[in-house]
Amino acid sequence: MAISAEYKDADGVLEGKDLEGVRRRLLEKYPPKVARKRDKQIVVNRVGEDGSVPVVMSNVRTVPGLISQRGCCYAGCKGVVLGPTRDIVNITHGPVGCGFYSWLTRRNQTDPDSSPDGHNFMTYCFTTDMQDEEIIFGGEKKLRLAIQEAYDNFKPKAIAVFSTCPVGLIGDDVHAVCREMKEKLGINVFGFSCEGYKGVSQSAGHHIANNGIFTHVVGTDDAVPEGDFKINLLGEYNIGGDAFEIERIFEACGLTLVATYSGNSSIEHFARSHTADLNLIMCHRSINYVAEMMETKFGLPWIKVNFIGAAATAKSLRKIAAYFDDPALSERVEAVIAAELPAVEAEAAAVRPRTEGKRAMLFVGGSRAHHYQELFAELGMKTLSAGYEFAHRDDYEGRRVLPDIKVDADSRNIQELEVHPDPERYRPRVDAQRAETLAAKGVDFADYAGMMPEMPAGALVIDDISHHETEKMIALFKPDIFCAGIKEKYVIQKHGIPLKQLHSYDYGGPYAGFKGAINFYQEIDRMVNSRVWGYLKAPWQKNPELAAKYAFE
Amino acid sequence: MAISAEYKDADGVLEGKDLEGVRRRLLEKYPPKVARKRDKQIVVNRVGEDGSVPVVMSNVRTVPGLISQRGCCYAGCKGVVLGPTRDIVNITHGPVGCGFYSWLTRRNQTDPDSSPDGHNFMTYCFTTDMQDEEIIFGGEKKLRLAIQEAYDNFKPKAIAVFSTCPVGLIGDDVHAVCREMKEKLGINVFGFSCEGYKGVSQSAGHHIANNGIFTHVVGTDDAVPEGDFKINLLGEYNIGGDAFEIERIFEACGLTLVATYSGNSSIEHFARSHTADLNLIMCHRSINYVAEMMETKFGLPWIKVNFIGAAATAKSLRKIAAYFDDPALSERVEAVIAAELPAVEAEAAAVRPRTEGKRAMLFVGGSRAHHYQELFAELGMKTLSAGYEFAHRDDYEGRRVLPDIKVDADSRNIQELEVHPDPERYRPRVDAQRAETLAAKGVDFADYAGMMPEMPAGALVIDDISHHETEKMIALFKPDIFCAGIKEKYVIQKHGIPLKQLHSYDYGGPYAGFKGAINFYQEIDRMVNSRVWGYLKAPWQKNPELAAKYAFE
Amino acid sequence: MLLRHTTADIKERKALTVNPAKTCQPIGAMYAALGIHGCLPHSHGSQGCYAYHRSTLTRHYKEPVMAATSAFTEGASVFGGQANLLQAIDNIFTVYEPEVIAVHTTCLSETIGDDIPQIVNKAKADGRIPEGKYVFHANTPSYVGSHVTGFASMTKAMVDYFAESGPRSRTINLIPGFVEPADMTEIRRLATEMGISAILFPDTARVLNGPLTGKYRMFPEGGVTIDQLRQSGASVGSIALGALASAPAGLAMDAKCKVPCAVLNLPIGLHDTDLFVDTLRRMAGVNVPETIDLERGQLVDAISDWHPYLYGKRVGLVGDPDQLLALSRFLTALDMRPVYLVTGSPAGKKFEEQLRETLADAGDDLRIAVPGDMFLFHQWIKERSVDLLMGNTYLKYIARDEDIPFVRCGFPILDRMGHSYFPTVGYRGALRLLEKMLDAVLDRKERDSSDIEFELVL
Amino acid sequence: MLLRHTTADIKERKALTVNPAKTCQPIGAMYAALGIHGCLPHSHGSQGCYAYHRSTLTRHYKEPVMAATSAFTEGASVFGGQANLLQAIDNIFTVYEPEVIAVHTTCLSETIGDDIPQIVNKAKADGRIPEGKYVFHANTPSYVGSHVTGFASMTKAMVDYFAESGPRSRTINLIPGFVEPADMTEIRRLATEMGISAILFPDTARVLNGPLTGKYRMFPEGGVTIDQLRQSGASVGSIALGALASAPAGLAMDAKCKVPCAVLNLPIGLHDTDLFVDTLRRMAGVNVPETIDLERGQLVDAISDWHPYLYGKRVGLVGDPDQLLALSRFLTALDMRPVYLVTGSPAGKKFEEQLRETLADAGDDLRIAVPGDMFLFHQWIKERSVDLLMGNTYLKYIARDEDIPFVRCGFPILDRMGHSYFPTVGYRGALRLLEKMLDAVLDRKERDSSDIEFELVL
Repeated sequence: MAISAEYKDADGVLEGKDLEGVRRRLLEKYPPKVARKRDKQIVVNRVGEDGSVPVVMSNVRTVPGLISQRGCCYAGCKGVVLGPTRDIVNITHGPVGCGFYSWLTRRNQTDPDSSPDGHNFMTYCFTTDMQDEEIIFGGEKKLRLAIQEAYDNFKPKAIAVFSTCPVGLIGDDVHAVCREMKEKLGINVFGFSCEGYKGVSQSAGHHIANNGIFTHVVGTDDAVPEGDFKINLLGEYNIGGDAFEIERIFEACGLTLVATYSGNSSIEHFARSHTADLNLIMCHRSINYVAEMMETKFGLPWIKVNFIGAAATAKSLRKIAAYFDDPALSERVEAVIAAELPAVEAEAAAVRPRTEGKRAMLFVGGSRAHHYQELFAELGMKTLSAGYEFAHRDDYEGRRVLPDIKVDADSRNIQELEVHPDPERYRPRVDAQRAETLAAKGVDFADYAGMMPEMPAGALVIDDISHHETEKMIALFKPDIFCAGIKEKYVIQKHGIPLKQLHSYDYGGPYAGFKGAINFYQEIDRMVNSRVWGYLKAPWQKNPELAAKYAFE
Repeated sequence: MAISAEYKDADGVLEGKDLEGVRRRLLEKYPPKVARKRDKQIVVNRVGEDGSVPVVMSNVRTVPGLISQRGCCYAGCKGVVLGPTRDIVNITHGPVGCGFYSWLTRRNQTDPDSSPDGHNFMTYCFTTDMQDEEIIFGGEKKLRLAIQEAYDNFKPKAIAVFSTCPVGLIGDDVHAVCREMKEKLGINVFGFSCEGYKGVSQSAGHHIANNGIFTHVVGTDDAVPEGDFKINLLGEYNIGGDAFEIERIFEACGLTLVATYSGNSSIEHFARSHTADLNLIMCHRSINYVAEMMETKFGLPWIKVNFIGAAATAKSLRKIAAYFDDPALSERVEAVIAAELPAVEAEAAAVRPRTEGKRAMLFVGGSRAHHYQELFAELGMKTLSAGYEFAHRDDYEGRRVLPDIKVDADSRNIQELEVHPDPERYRPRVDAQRAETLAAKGVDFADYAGMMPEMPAGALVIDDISHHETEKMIALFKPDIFCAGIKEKYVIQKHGIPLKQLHSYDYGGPYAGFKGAINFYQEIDRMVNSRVWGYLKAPWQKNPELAAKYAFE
Repeated sequence: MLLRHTTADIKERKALTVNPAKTCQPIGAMYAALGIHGCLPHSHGSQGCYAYHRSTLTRHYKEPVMAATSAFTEGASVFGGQANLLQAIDNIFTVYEPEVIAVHTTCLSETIGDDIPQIVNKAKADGRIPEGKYVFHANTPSYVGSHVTGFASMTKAMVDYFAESGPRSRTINLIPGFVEPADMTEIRRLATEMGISAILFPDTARVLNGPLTGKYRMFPEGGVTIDQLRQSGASVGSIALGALASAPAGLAMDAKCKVPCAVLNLPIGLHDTDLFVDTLRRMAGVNVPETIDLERGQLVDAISDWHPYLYGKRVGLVGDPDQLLALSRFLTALDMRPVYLVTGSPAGKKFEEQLRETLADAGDDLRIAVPGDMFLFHQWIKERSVDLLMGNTYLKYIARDEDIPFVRCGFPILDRMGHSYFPTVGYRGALRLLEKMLDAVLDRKERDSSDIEFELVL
Repeated sequence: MLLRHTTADIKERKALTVNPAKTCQPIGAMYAALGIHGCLPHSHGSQGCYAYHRSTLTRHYKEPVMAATSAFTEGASVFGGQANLLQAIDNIFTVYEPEVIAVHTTCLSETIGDDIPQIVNKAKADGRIPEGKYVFHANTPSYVGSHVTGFASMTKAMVDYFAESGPRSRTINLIPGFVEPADMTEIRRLATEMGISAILFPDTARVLNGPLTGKYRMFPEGGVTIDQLRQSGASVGSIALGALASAPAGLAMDAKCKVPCAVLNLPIGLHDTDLFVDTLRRMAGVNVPETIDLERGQLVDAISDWHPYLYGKRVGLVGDPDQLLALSRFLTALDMRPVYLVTGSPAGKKFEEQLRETLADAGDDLRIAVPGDMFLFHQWIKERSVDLLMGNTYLKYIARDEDIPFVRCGFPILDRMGHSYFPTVGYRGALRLLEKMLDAVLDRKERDSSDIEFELVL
């Protein structure tokens, strides 16, 4: 196969630079206290023979004033996890801004006509637009009325409420209001206490979202969908149509997708998702909580998959086939891979001469900074440095370090649900013996190896990178491409270096699956080879001397 | 009826001004020779008790350097008369410009799907794009090949060739080439020697076009269309859909339109137009030749009609009904008038308070300067001055002066075809006695009363108005609206006076018939009441003093 | 259909805002603060705020938008944000070295009741603010007003903190309002063309429409300097453009430094530009140069040329109050009919009266909601459509669903270029708006015309 | 279908031009002559010519276009037009009092062989030309070249008749080519911004984009004066923009007055504006000011921001040679692919080579016709369509039939506003072109996207 992850052959040193010197350059301007903290979040990768990697301090507070990429708890809860579900009326309870900013800005695509009722509220922004009188006298009354008005105007099957910063402070009992209105309206109404100040990043919001959806939705419908190989896809938000591409591949393979959390999703899918045979996790960070809880309550196992990159996609499909251990399925999966790969390989071969050896940096999210290294590798590009915006240590170092992670004060008050096996519906899909057999075949249940073991030694891992560190990294390495988000995009591009947004895909995509890989190759080719980066200097800046006046004769 | 032509009640004097003084102001700056000539083309209207009016010198050379509105012979032939026929490939033989300028610039609408073959070449410009080698060695060869290529590419049923200035000078025998190619291709191919320098205006081109179409097309198909009341409409070019509106009315009345010369026309209509019962002339100037020749050759009488203005439309319809003298037809015509007028009257009533008493000037064409006075009158507006761009004395003074018109050297060499009754197809539609009866009923065969008898005494009539005279008229009278063409439009508007284009209708229309009247009322309302004419001066121009600096405290 | 649940059936809503036509104060404050040279805006709240504001501003400007945050955690929310802000001030001056930090509050810090002046004073006392550098602030609770209020508050704070009385100079203060960087440049150009020396604040030109040179500058060339803000108290007069966005600063200047202030509409369109130029002229005691007469005359000429195509067109407008007022006046001057108008900002009765006065001739189907939301606006359209929509990018969902020509204007524009470089204020800006409206209307006319009616010349 | 007879079946044509991509010399000469202050263009031919030219120019500019004619009749065509021209000169100076009459010939007077200098001399001898006034001429046979040739010839005639050698001044001659009045203003502005005193000719700014003031001026404010033309012979150098439209005048200046001339592409797009500015800089020995660096940087910035949407787009272009060359260079710089190019002007082999060189990377489906016509161009499109069309208004028939996004540029534009006021030359002009192309491409993208793919942010 022509596509491989060549960066593993890298020399293990960041382009010959003194690695500690680089770290020093990133930290030297900080006040001592800040430098001490950041020191633990900036790590040179080493991979031990047992796959162990250095500790990366992560999921800790952002330093005030340092300018990080992070957003808030609300963004993780409403923006990331719940936002992509089309048929819930998501009401932001708070002043107008939070609802406004999270209105249609994440490119989660959805196909409402695939639901019988055709509901789609994703194009709408619902907010209680809290005014000062509610801050003073409380907002429950307004919330109650807002839920009623949402029901009267839209007749949804579910309404969710998201609290923003002041709500927690003024003490609105959102959950009580939701319970009351659920009773009154006879539809599912539930709330999320996802105030922006909770936790240290979006991550808190993911957890709260997971808890809420698990509590209020999962398992509320026991109808079992038809299909021999029933799976859920978790942590795939259908940015730019990624989920559609994955759905296409699943369908071709004969896999039945019960629910995606939460790209192209309907609340009804969640309700019966516990009836599936296997959970697949794409974005480990944002969704592993639901997977864990489903396993505990319903006996549904999960495996980590990755559909970013053609090789990764093929590998993930084979893992699924191995799990089901059905010759017909395996055959079909192999047939799909065989049918899809040639076009991908042809495109990679066409583009690679123009991308080979170029250098990337990735600072984004909780999984993309890892996954997209695959795609760059397929283009012959190496990743000099990477880091997550809101990940935890397990996302860097692998779930093996879970027992060692200390939960600090900021995360401690994010509720951990106590979940028990459902007396009626708990049904373990694999027994211990079979799990062992499967593990031997590479079906590593409930595991995520983390980003660092798959990165070369010497690569720099930076958690929650600051603007200052970003600037220094650019100055030190002048990478050929930088991956981050919209806030970073033009900062980087002012340097004459293209930035690929890996939240919004720069309004391109899909990049998942086989077709997505082709799209990505073409896009990276466009970006790193755009003529515009050669236009930065005017002729008179390149060549400022004045010719003799009569040079024109 | 609420609509009437009130200007006839005018006081007979141009707003109290000394009429000779006005004429003097127009002429005083001219060199004596020019002044003497223009003196005869600028006339104060007087209407004798017998309807006689003063002589207006017209259809004479434009003075070089004086800046007139006129175009050339080619424009009249190809641009005006032949251009609107959709299914002839009209090849301009000459350098590229003339074909280019007459390409789609006259807004003749056409409905190709009303012909079975759907041909429409009006969106195309065909030219031999003569180069210097053809000027030197002759262009016949290129023309011959061009006709062949036109045939090969487009397979039209007819090809017409139009000669521009140099063709006549270098002596290309266009007609011989056309005859030869007609023979060869087996389709109708015919030429027009309409070089730009012929005659003194577009008028020569109309005549040449009339001759050509009569010679090469009219009467070549004896199939008689079905219908009880068969008419041709002559001198209606379907600018902005005028002909469509008239067609609509005809159809409602039960009249069968055999051919329109030449709006929304097909060459096949011309070929059998001699089978109609009556010719109706809209634009007397451009088309009366064909009507005359058809009468002589086929016995088809003609009457002058006018569908500009609701009252005029009703009057013309009644004249047609009178001609056919059929009770059912008359009844239907009256029913149509009764059905259509209320909407027109309502619109006039709505608009009139905003247009009443406003003053217009019209300098355009060979019939519109007359016809549109009707519409202005229906708005309560008076026409201070009017004149034609390329008319002859009969258009001003009425056909009664035809015997007195002396043909000068410039017009003498525009061929007058010698036409005789067709031995087989001559069929007089009315005998002398019936003609007399009909005349008594107002069906005035072969007559046009001219513009001036219908204008108030004291109005100024100016033939072929110059830019200088236009300027003077504007300065002297500051009319509320001025009607002319695109070349004049912005000159007038720079004065802060709206100009209505009566060639292109400013891309509006239709203005003919009943619906057209409504359109026109609305358009004139818009124009004379547009807020923009009040914006000409800035506040600091109206009120230039500086306020004290502390007026803002 | 993108907004498939919207129907013409209007039910009264008192509590639920659907598809807001505004956003919150802090983003406006952040934008205004970026119009000071060497300034780092600072969001005193949880880090989601600044992330959202920076993202939205970046999507609109396609430029770096730098700001910092106090990054409240739950602890700070309970115990107050003083420690966070002090730490932030220290870190910012140490690491990023701005000339000035402009702190704005958020719903969170306002609900807690953090006392910013007190914290800043402490920072000063603690030596966290280097000599010659500044920290100033505006209170911008998200639950009051809108992004326009935030802009106005931060602009007023510039006066409150920095303007100093002094011997009258010949300078005029121009307070441009919540407009584009290109608009600020154009407002300045008009004054310069008249020979007037102006202090324009805030001034985001070259900050949010800067060049690509391969060299990133965290603090770009543009922006009003603190020195200029200080001197603004000695100016001959102030012109505050837009009652909502600029009047508070202009009136504060008057109150604080006795600099008289004229509050005008935004100079969008012929008449409001006339008023601006004429006010400038009278305030500065200068003549209007021919170059401006020419620009004006060209605009009037173009209006007269293209009048037939815009005449009588029914327009639906969503935007900020100052924009709505000026645009309504311009459209009315074009003989167009703005019939549905919505702003999300609670702009008050006086504003609504002015708007209704401006639109007195708009016809009997005039509907105005102050404040209203885009859902209501869309419902009006469902009832009876319009010929043209004007407003921010979110309107495109309505434009598509209802098949209505659409001109993007206002904030935010997230999906087209142009607003960063070409002004809509001034006579040139009015020409641009005219062109945009004509393109929209004529493209539609041509799309909808039959082959028979299709025209070469217009 | 508007052009229902056009098919992909291309048959060789040698004699028949269908849907020309050019028009005749005299209209170009008339346009150029309008760029002299106080000048009345005069068409020595039959009156149809000037009527057509005035009409076409008026439709494009929506402004008065004044000119006179010799109004040939059949007699004049046989016996020569001397009497007509003499009479015209007399009448024009008596009635309209221009400073100068610019006579251009037509196919008619050229075929006859009228000797204009001899006639003008006779007019002078007869005292028909008032003291201090001028009659000059250009030969512009319609059967040679195109409207561009006519423009070039009339511009060259300005040099031939008026330029005088003299002690070298510090002035630079700018010959802007067949561009819009707004472009001429922008070309001058760039020079002024650099502190360079320029004589720009012809200069139709304020002649063909004048104000509406209620006062009509037959000879508007704009235009190069005869005095300036006289002084142009003493300039430091000339920059002729466009080899077809401007080089003849520039080279004539060099030959006549030894003023060295640089012939450049039209300054459309980044690189050709760079070249223009750099040439100006070197010729005048000045530094490029930061204001121009900023404009340039903003353009580069916008290109980088919007690159994804234009990248790889296949474009069909119809236009004048100078425009085609500069536009091709600009589009290529944007990573777009101009694939079909037609000009009606017989611009010669060298031009075609330059064009092919510019488009060396355009891909293997490049088709160029010099000269060609729009029918052929349309046939190429029938065979394989493009993503974008650029050219004059006539292209809209193809755009509609083939459903292709369309950006109007070049001459004539008969159906939209904007070209009179907003330049397409210079960095600002390039931004405008960028915006126009993006609007066209993005509007189409959004029209064609499904509801699912429809995007808020781009």
